[in-house]
Amino acid sequence: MNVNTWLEPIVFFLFAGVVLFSAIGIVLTRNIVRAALFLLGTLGGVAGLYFLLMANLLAAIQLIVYAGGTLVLIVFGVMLTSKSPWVRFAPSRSEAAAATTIGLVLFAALAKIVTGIDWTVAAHPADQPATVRQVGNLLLQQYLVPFEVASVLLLVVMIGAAYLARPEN
Amino acid sequence: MSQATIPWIEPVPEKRVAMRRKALLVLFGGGLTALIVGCVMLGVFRALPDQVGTIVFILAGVLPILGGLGLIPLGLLNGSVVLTTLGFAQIGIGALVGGLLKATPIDPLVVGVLLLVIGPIAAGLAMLTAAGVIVAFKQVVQLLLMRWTALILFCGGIVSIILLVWAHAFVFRYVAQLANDTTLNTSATTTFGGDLTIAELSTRFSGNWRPVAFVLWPLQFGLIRDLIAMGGVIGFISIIPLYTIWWERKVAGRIQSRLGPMRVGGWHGWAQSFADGMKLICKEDFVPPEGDGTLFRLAPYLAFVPAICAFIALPFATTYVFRDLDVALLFILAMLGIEVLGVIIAGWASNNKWSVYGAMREACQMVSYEIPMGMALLVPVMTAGALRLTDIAKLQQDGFGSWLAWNNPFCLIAFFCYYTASLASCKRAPFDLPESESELVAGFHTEYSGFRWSLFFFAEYAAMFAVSGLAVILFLGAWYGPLPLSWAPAGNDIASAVVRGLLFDGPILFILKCGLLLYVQIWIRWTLPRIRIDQVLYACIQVLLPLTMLVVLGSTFWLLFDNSAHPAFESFAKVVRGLLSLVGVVISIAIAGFIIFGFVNRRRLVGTLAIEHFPGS
Amino acid sequence: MTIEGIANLLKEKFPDAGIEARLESRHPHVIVKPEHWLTVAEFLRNDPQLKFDWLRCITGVDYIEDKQLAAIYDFHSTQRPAQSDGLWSARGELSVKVLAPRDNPMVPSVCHLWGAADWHERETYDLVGINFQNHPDSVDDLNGRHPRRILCPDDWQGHPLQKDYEFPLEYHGIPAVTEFGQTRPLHG
Amino acid sequence: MADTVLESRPDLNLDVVRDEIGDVRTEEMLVNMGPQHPSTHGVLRIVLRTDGEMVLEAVPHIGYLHRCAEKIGENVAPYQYIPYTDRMDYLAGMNNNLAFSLAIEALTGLEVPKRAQVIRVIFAEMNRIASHLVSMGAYGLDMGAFTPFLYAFRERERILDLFEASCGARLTYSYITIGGVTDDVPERFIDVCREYLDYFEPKIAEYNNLLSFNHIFVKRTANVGIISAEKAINWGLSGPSLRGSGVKWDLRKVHPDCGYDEYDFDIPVGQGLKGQLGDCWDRYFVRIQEMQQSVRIVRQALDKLAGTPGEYKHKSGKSVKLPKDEIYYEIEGARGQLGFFIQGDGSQIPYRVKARGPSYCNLSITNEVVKDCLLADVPAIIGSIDVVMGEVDR
Amino acid sequence: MTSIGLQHYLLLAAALFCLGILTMTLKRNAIGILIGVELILNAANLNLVAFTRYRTGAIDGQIVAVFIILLAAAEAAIAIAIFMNFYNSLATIDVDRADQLQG
Repeated sequence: MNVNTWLEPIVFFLFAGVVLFSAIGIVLTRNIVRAALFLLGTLGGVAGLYFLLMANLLAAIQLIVYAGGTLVLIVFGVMLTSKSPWVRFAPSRSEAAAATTIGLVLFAALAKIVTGIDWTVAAHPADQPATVRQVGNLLLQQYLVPFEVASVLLLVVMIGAAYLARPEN
Repeated sequence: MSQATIPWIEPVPEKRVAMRRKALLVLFGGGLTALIVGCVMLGVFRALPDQVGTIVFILAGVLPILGGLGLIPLGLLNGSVVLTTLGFAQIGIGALVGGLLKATPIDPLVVGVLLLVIGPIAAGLAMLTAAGVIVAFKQVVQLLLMRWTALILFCGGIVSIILLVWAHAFVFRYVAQLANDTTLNTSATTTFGGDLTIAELSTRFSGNWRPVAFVLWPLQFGLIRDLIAMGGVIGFISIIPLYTIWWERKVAGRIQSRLGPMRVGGWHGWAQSFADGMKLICKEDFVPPEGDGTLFRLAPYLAFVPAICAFIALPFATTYVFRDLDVALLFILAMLGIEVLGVIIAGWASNNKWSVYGAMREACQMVSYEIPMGMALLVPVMTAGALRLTDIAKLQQDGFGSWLAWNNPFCLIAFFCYYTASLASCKRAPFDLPESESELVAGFHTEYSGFRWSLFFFAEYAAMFAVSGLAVILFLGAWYGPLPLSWAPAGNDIASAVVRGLLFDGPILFILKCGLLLYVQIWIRWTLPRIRIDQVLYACIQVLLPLTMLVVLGSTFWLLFDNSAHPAFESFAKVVRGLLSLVGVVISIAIAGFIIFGFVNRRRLVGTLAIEHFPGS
Repeated sequence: MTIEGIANLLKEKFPDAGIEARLESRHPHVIVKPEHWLTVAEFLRNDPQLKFDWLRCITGVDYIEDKQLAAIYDFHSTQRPAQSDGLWSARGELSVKVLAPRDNPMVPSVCHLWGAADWHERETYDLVGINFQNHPDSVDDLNGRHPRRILCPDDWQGHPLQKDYEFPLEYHGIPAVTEFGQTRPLHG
Repeated sequence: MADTVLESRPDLNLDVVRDEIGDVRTEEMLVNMGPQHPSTHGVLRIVLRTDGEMVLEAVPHIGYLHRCAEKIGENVAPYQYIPYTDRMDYLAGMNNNLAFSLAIEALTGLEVPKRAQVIRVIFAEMNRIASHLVSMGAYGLDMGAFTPFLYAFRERERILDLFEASCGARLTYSYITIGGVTDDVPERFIDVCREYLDYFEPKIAEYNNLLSFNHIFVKRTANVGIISAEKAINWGLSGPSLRGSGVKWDLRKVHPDCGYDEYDFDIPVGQGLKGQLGDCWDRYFVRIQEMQQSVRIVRQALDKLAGTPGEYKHKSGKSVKLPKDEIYYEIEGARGQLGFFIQGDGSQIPYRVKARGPSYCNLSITNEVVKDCLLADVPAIIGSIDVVMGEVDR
Repeated sequence: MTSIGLQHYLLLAAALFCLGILTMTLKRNAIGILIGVELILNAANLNLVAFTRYRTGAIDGQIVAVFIILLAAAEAAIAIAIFMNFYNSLATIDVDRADQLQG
């Protein structure tokens, strides 16, 4: 039982706590700029979990693309479209209650399913992080077609977004 | 000589004397008692080695609980919150230590020595030195202001840092080697999973060296070693901004034919940054009323923490790296990417028209310059074939010619593209739009003052160092000297280690090269005017991006052909590599000559008339 | 073109306008009545022979003895270089004095002819009080339509450089202190 | 603001709301630049109506430095008024004094001794160099280049030393008075001045490499704030701002006084080297070339000074009587044509004194030039016109 | 200390998923909905990576996760572009306001 057997649970619960706290923060907060910041907390927490799950490359990609790119995009969107920073979009009482009950019911159902099935877990989970070379080879051999399609899709999205957002003067 | 003033000295003289006397009383009293307790315990442990367990249990477990029980009513009586919390804390510690001793097979000697001998002695010494400084306050200041203090502090600091780093590496290696040395490894394992108990460790040391075992024992845990290493890294990172700010002001002064800071702290104002730091800490903590308070306070940390995290994956030498990640390069780029958020939130939360302008411009610039920076970094990664920075550095071992910058022409162009893009992504030199005083008063950090403002500065200078560190590792032969490593003396005695460390391969070379690139950034900042925002974006989208794409394309073709399958192209590539390294040599000699020429006739260049005044004026 | 030539040219061009010329003074000038000033100005600007294109300065002077406010215009007429050393030469200098009665000083504005006139007219109105009609940057308030003030605050009363100007001892609650409480400088 | 409108009146259909809020997409902003703004030279306030980065309209507000110089002129004898002329264009005090003294001498017909005229030319041209140095340094500062500012002030320091040695002051000299100069030049003045000129001449080439031909500086100033020759004359521009638009007009050549015709120097004019004729870069570069010409003039004047002994001041300068006449006299100041209108009424005190500051007219063109340019270009344009507020507000 | 099994990750992902749905339903601000979508995608990614580690040796799950991140970026770009148009024409991005069908 070497040192990181007792260290891993602590770190896992730490990151899970960060993720859940920021997710609940997003739900509760009214100010949209704060919601965007809580999203940063979730993305960071999930990236930490990827490191724990031996997926280093994915964690780095998540940080660059998601936290560095998409989140900046969302914050830009927030700033350009909200006239005053204190935009209050308070949902009415009844809607909130209904939504939370549905959420809890859904969570209970999922939890039951997850704990019910005994996943045939591999003998010993992988303890070496997937190296960049492995991911690279796989990406360009088995997954070559989706790789090319994804690049085409990105091109289309870029042109579409530019066209949609241009001012009409 | 300059008067050393400490800003927060209590103005009223009588109060100051009283405060000083009270502080002296507390420090001397506490120091002496702690020292006595430590020595008595040491004597007791040596006198009755067998009852050690009970003594430790009583002293470390029961005594604090009794003390706590005594303190709580006292605190409640005269309503002092500190005393009550102290009381509860003591009870807590007592219960914890008692429980630990009882439940787990912890070696009582370990707890006893750590808690009751080493702890008090260390605390006593600390308090006594503090008291000494207060008593001899005047002499300390005089000492600081002597002519040679700066030099001694400077050289002493560097030598001690090198020794410290080397010693900690040696000790860590020794303990790690001990940990998996089977002869010592008996079945008894301590609670925290460490497989070496003090007893086994102490067999290694004879007689009176046994306390060393106690010190080494905690080092066997990876977590403790990481914490110490992280302390070292953060220490180094906090030195960089202080030093670079001072250096920038001196270089700017020299460029503008003036002297720069000369007065604070004696020789060439070396303590100017410390003084600024103290001043900033004492500044009023202003938060704009309508702005979003929490976001306003959070923004500097959003900018500062990523800049520090980038240093986790940045190696200073093959062994001196905190975490040698497989995706080190991507991780550093990610951290520099997140800094943008801190800036945007700062601009948004200070609720002022100008800072929103600055934040928007800043965000566009940093986000758009990340793409060419990433593309330019692709080229050396492709030639080296790995993302792990230490592997890339290994490729550049054999001398000046092997540096990646001269590997192929595309690498050279990529180096310059990367350097310009990195200038923009750290908001430096011609791209420092946000702080362009002429239009926006101070960009996104207009409303910030005091410590928060200096956090932004720390982030900027740390990012500057990280970015130039990347440039050095990927293009300029990381921590290897211009001479190939094969010529280095191989022995591991002190002399050859020092020679190898200085000339061939070691963190000092890396820091020197980073210093050179930092100098270039500073040099550019103080000579070039600022670019307009539309020119900045034009330069990025229509010039730098297509250029970097072409360079990546070119280098892929170059790599495709530059292998044994095409001997003709390979020989041509060798020739090109030779030529490029020749270009590199010429450039460096030119720079060296330029510097020497500038230094030799530094008076003539400026013109003698500038020095002596015209009589009567 | 010498100053007499210009004066005679103006006299025959505008016989009924009663243009007088003061040639003997060190600052030879032509005196024009406010009613004809607009037509004379256009003539001075556009006539191929004169072409005074550079309005150097408009000075306002308060002749209190003969109850008149004068606006003195100084012109240059620049001549393109004759290809020799590229130096522009001055074809002629002229100054015109427009005298307006003190009680209702109305002078037509020439901003549409010379851009420079804009700020000069505003300053002359502000300090001396000559009201330039239909000035592009004019404003309506209790003393009628007049060019906006340029140096003094917009709600300032009176025109400082007039000889009978009383220095206000209080402005928006700010007390003014003058020597021996005098509100007008003792002359000479 | 938009949402509260919607909240409060849910029944409204959206088209009505849209017009009420106006063009939502790009809300125009009234941006206030100055009066305490780092890039407006002195106390100038400009209200800019901007749409995003584009400037739609600029309204300069002046009068913050108004010190009633003209009202005082009507109560003070001419030789007492000299110190007030210093404070008008505080960067070129000597030229102001020269303009006022020449106007009074033209009005009263006073004869100025030859030596005084040569000394006046030397000090006027040296002050022009100092003023152009400050404008070059400040313009570099506007563009973000910090270093030329300090080089300029290092060179200017030497000129101020020379002025201090001869008249005791560094900024407000009151050295040139009616009838000549207040005091003769100190004995070693001529060779120290020559030594300075030999030291200063190569420095101008250094500034060109550092700032004028710097690619970024050219990119920021070429083709920005273009003023055509006709427009410049129409708006009454003068000095380097006019010559930058290609009009080769300088009062020292057109209407030479106090001996300017005896020196040979030429008039630098904007040629549109880096961009269109009449852009900010041309106006800036004309000033740099003018410094070289001024050095030539001072060198010739120094040689002439060595050879002209005699009085440095007309005896009855103080008690001169103003005839019952008026005069409008202009000379070529550092920033343009600086003119004085003086109306005498027979007594010693003038009836009316009016100063025509060149910056006053040069500044009036800002609204014309700044229309639909970028926010970052506004300081570039104002810097190239080189405005001193003391002269604008008087 | 119990060692971390697959269940822990799946439970966390489920919780994240439900919170994502909650944000989408509760937020009236269009960008709030977009943030909800991001949460759901993160939950899915987490499941994928957890399975790669605990069950199979192959790392296909991580490749799919990369693709999901890529698509999320593209989707966010398009969404923001649409909101810009939405904002420019209707002066607000309150989703309930967009109740007419024409132009």
